[in-house]
Amino acid sequence: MWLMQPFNEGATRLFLGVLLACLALVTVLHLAVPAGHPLHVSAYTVTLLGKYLSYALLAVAVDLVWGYLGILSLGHGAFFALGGYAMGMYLMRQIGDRGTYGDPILPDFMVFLNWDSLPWYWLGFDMPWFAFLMVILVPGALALVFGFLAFRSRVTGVYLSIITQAMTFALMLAFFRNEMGFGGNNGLTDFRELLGFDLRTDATRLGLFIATGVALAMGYVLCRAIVTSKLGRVSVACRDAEARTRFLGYRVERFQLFVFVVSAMLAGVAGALYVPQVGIINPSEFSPILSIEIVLWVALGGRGTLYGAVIGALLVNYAKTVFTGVMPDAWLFALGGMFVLVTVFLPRGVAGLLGYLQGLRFQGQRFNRDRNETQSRDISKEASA
Amino acid sequence: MIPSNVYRTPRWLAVSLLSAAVATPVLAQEDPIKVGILHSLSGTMAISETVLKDTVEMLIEQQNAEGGLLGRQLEAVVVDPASDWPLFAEKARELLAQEEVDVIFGNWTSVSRKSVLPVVEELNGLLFYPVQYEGEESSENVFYTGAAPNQQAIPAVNYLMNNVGVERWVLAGTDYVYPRTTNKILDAYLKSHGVADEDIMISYTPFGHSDWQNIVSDIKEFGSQGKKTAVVSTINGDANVPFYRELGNQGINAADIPVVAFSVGEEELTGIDTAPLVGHLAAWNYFMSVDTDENYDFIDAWIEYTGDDMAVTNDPMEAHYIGFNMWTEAVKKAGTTDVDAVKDAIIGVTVPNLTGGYAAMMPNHHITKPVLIGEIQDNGQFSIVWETPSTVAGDAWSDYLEGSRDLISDWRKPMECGNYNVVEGSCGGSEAEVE
Amino acid sequence: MSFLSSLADRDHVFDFLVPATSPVDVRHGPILYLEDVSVSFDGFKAIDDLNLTIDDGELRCIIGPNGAGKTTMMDIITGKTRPDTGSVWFGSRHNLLAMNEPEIASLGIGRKFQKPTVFEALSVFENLELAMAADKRILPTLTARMTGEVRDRIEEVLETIGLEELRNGPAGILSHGQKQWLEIGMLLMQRPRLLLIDEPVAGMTEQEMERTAELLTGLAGKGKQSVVVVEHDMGFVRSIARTVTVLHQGSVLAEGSMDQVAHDPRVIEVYLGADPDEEAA
Amino acid sequence: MWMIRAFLPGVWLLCLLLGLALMAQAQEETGQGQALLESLDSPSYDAKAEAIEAIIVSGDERSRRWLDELLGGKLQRHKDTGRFVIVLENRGRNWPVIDALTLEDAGEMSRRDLDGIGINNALRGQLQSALAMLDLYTDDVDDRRDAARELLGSVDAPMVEPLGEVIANEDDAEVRRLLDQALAIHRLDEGDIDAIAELAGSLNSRVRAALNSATRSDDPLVADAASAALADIEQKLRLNSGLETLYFGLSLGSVLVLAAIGLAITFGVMGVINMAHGELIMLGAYTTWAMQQLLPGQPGLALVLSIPAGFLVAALAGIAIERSVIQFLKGRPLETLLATFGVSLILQQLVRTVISPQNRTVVSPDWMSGSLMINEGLSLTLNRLFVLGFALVVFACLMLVMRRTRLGLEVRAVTQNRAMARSMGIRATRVDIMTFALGSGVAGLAGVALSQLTNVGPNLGQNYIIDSFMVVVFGGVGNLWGTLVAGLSLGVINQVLEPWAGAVLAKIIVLVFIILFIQKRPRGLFPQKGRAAEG
Repeated sequence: MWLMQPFNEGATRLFLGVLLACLALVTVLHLAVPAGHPLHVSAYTVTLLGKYLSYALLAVAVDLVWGYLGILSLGHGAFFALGGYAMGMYLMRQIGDRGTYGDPILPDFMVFLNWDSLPWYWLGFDMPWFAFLMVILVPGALALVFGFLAFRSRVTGVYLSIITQAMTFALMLAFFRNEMGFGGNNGLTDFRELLGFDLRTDATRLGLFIATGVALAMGYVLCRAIVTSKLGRVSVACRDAEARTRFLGYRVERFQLFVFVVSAMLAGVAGALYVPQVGIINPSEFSPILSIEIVLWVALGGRGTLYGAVIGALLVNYAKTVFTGVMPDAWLFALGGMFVLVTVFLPRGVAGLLGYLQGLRFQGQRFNRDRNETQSRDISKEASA
Repeated sequence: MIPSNVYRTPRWLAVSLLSAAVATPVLAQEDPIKVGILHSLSGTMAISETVLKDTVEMLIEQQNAEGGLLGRQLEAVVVDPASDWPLFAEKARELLAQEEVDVIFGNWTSVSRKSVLPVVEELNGLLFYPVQYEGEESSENVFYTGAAPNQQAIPAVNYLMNNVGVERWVLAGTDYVYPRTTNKILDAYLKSHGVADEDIMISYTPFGHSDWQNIVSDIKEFGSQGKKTAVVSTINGDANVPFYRELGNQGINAADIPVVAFSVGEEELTGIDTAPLVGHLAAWNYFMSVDTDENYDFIDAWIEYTGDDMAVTNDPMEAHYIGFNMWTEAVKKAGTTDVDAVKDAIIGVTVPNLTGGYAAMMPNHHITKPVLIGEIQDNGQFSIVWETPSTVAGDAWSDYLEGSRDLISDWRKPMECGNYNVVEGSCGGSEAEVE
Repeated sequence: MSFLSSLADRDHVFDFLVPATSPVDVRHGPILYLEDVSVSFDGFKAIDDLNLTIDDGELRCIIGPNGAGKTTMMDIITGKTRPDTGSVWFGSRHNLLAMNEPEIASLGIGRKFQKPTVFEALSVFENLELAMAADKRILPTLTARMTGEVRDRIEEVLETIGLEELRNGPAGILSHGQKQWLEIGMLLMQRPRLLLIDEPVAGMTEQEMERTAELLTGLAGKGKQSVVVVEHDMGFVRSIARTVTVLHQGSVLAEGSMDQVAHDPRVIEVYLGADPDEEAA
Repeated sequence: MWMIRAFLPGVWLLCLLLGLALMAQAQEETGQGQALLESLDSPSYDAKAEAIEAIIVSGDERSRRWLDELLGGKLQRHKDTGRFVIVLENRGRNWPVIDALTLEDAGEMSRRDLDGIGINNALRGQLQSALAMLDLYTDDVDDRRDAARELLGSVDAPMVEPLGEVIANEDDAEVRRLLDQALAIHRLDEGDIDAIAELAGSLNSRVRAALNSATRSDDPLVADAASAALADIEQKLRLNSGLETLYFGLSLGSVLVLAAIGLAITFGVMGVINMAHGELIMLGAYTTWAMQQLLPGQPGLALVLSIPAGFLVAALAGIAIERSVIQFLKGRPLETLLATFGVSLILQQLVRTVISPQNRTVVSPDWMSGSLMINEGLSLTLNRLFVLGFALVVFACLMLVMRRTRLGLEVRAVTQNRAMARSMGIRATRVDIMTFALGSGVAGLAGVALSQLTNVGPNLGQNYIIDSFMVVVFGGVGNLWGTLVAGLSLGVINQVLEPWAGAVLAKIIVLVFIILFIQKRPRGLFPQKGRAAEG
């Protein structure tokens, strides 16, 4: 069975091992070690880690399309946010009559914007199974439509990146509008419970953290299974020599679409796990800047390796947390500097570095080469365009 | 960084004496009292929020110069939520759970407050929120030192109606919750005062909107119907510069169609060429041009602190000034920084504001404020043309809105409810279960 | 073409992608048939009223000065470029102008590019694997397994193109000539009925050239592949060609055996009156 | 132009004219001035109004100055000494002042010792119409016209007669026409139906205001006549509003073009995706600000100078970026995108820390503020008009550079075939630097222009970067004409949509339109054709 494929790889087993070990470790340190003890992991840290993990999953999704399909999506934040909104809508419905205005059905923001009834697209979100389904379907559907249009007319390279950016930008503006019925700028917040668990208890936080970890593991395995399958090799083929692949009889646009949709769904799941942990979802999640940042995590971690994406997401976000605390006035310098230095001096990202250190050169070299390959193609496209 | 200087003048002492029982200057051996500052230092909101961070730091410095609080020194814990709303929640958690601060001064936008709210309530922290906002909220753990709609919007409209004789109204705002709610309240209020539907024009624009040509020309058209017209602007910070420029260039001036703004203060005006704006209005609870000694002292302190002779002060800064003093008062009163004790102690606390009056903390966690109407001058200051005879107490729940008309908020025992429904006689919604 | 109809059309093909082994009807002679084909880029007529017929199992060489339209012709046959006028038939059943690249490819028309393009990131083995005739829809591809039979086939081809020992190295590190072979090997994996080969020996050493010559001549034959070679190198052409077609300004100038062609005055004139060999060299 | 709603008491007006007559032989008495000003300094605005009248009738030759200063809020009083002074500069803590009576330098006074004599909009109106009346007697025709225009709609009974005289002695037809209209409006308010005939057809907004209020008159005849006249006017206005929308669109478009054109060079021609482009624009804007700081009081000169300066600063910054980052990422456009994004973060925070997180004030020179009146109903805002022109000029220059100069030739050579160009002795690296500098410099110019329209702050760049990319891609990468057409057309589309879709929706629609358009034409409006374009 192709899904089992990855478990035969040492690298994947190692990755999963480390991940699960960390999950277990954190759990233990949080529960067993008494508060105040230097080794104790506070609920705050757990939630923080949970957030990082959801970002990591998002990064994996991006790496799948960028690293293996050569499609630089600057709009993946949109899928992430849509998944988040789907989850947020469910959580809003769970508040029930405990809202400020005590309206059993309508969320607070609707009450004071005089909505008399729930708009149709809010229906069903009180049922968890439906909401969770939407978490996957909504981003998937958007990716399907968008991707279908884009790939069938062979929009490639920079053009694709720019219109993905346009997509997420348009969505951001749309969700900012209060008429849309998604709470406008304030977004959705003040969540109470998820599947009956009170979101404000540490137990739930730990649960969410673990759930996110597991989701990341599964997402990773899924992506790994895809890239190690023949389909993965076809993707790489599309990335490196699209025309050639066509002449071999593959319908390139279909493969691109398939991988793109899968990736979008993963992003959606990441968003859904992100929202209950940070406690708010708001249109700024759609901001193109965020989407660019995601790509940067991947670049920094090392494109086209999946685990690199995870490393990148964790590194950058940890750095962000630290810097914003330690050097509030200057952290942007650090972050920006980091991006510049890595892209210039560490073209293969941290993963490349690791690969090099561990002497796993093959992966690295092959990757480095086809990177230049793709790039030279990109450039030729622009030049010709 | 800003030159930190220990500074004190007799006048200043007087003020602090008003508020403080003689502060006994004890060397602080105990670990300091931690004051969290949660204002964006980067990103879009840095424009407005950085000065507030500096203000609190200055106040802390002054407090320490007077021997600190309860004989302990105050220590500022600054974090940067970077204008990123989820980050606000995270940073609030960091401040409360990791740094274990005793109080937080912070937030500007409503969304950031909404994002922080659950955290503060869960971890039972103290948050002083210094910006005018849409109301419709009252949390056990939040103290709203900015203006509620009835402390800014309504009086301003009254002034225009009665003193200027305005009959047609343009309600222009950025599309987010504060303008929406405010405009809803005003719409209801105006209609209740016999303004016809066709005499009210409402328009919303996205954040940072920079192309105002169409809207301004609409306003111009709307104003040429032979009735005195005014614009009530809830346009958010960044979009104001291009808006006013367009007004000026399309020849709309104050004598003609006055614009009264609720979010344009001295700080925002530093970014605008005010010459064409002379005479346009703003409604606040404080203006830098207020002619009182307390204010001049505060300004001088600020100028010395920032080392910038041109530094300006504004309403949210005063709000922090009031909030900070209220908190120190409450702490002294309670003899501890324990949150619950302070929460009880602070209700009823009265401290001088900068406009020559006093601000009292109401049971609904809002404060009493005077309402001032100022006209913009060519030097980026406001000349005060009208003010409420007495201070106005902030309303958490507007009397002009469906659903909130019947709600009141009172955090004193035994009620301890943020949204008590006087009709049903029950405490509905969130705060009910928060113990 | 409107969005909806294209959608419909796509679905139609998606349901049953024409399998690679679809019978090509060659009972009535030719396997490839171009009639009155013309195409122009921005007014420049790249192909001008071209007529060409390739018989089943034939090995045809096509020569012509630069800009004669050789590559464009290939583009048209493989569906990369749509002609302005004319018709292109594969066997007597398949109208190529109605199909796109993948469909044409899966009909059994393989193409080798002028500049060797292999998947440099993938190993030689993987390159061949992808090229192999198989169900190339998404899910089958996703769940495809490496069967012994497949492996044998690949090994066989590896041997034919003499890259056995490099099988696991990334294609990127191959020499120019080796890439050329690998690409031909990929064509073989497709089990095509018709091979279009663009300048197979460009940049090859003498020995490499000979091997390639053997390879190609070995390929063509009744019931096996038909091969169309576009080449500049007259020496090479002479060594393999049975019939030669000379393209000039987008249409056939002359056709016949190498010698006939080489002594055709018009051809000589086109090649500036020079002996074609020198011209090419 | 000033619109007045102040209704001047007739008594006062008669006195005013009397005063004007007397002014010549008015006697200077020291006490009098002080007394007049004393009366001004009273809490009640009515008292102030009277005081103003008093000042005018006093015929004191300082009265004009006093009124002006009062209007500007510069007439103040010392708290302790009670001395009246005129503030020359009212920023900072200590203000330079002159004595209001002697008009002699009185050194500096602390802000906190001074008491301003506040005025409100009503008083402001009164002052302005008073000054307007005075202006009717000046020699400068334009001043008289403005004055006359101000009086539209603010004429009341006692003014009629004197205005009649003014008209009689007025030799400028325009002034006469305006004053006639002013009187007509007055008569209309009185309910005189014939006045409508005189006003009919005028596009002036105040005339329309008058007619509008006339439609609410209780005399049905007047009401009907007024609405008829209005309908006729509306007809005329329709064309105007059409032109206006077009102008709005073009001016928005010109902004887009300016912002994008630099990108069209770095991105389009060189294939370098520079996410810091927005920040280069920002630098240009800040240069303008800095210039105005260097040349206080001469905003116009500063603005003109900052055109070359802005170009230079941005170009240098561009070179720095190219040398420090981009050159290492040659042929890796997507990496460049990421690295330059980092650069943009750094530049933003740099401005925040070095200058200030607050927006900076950039003053518009007089010749750029206000609007150009095409007809009474249609006037084009000057600043945008200038920006529109500026955009076209910049574009033209760029075309020249690319088409006619050696640099342009080399750039095209290098971008089409680097190796070949090299072998022909073109120093590719140098060309890269030059091109990037050019593109960045143009971004700087955009900044200079934008400083006249919007905020000059750390976020300036971010607001334009995405739009810029849209424009370039929509126009077709590597094609300057494409950028121009794309920018202008997007601007117009946006402005046409805005009235019925609203600002937000309009923008969304435009974005979706671009996305769909790219599907149809993956290489933009003006793609490059032929085999070269095949990926």
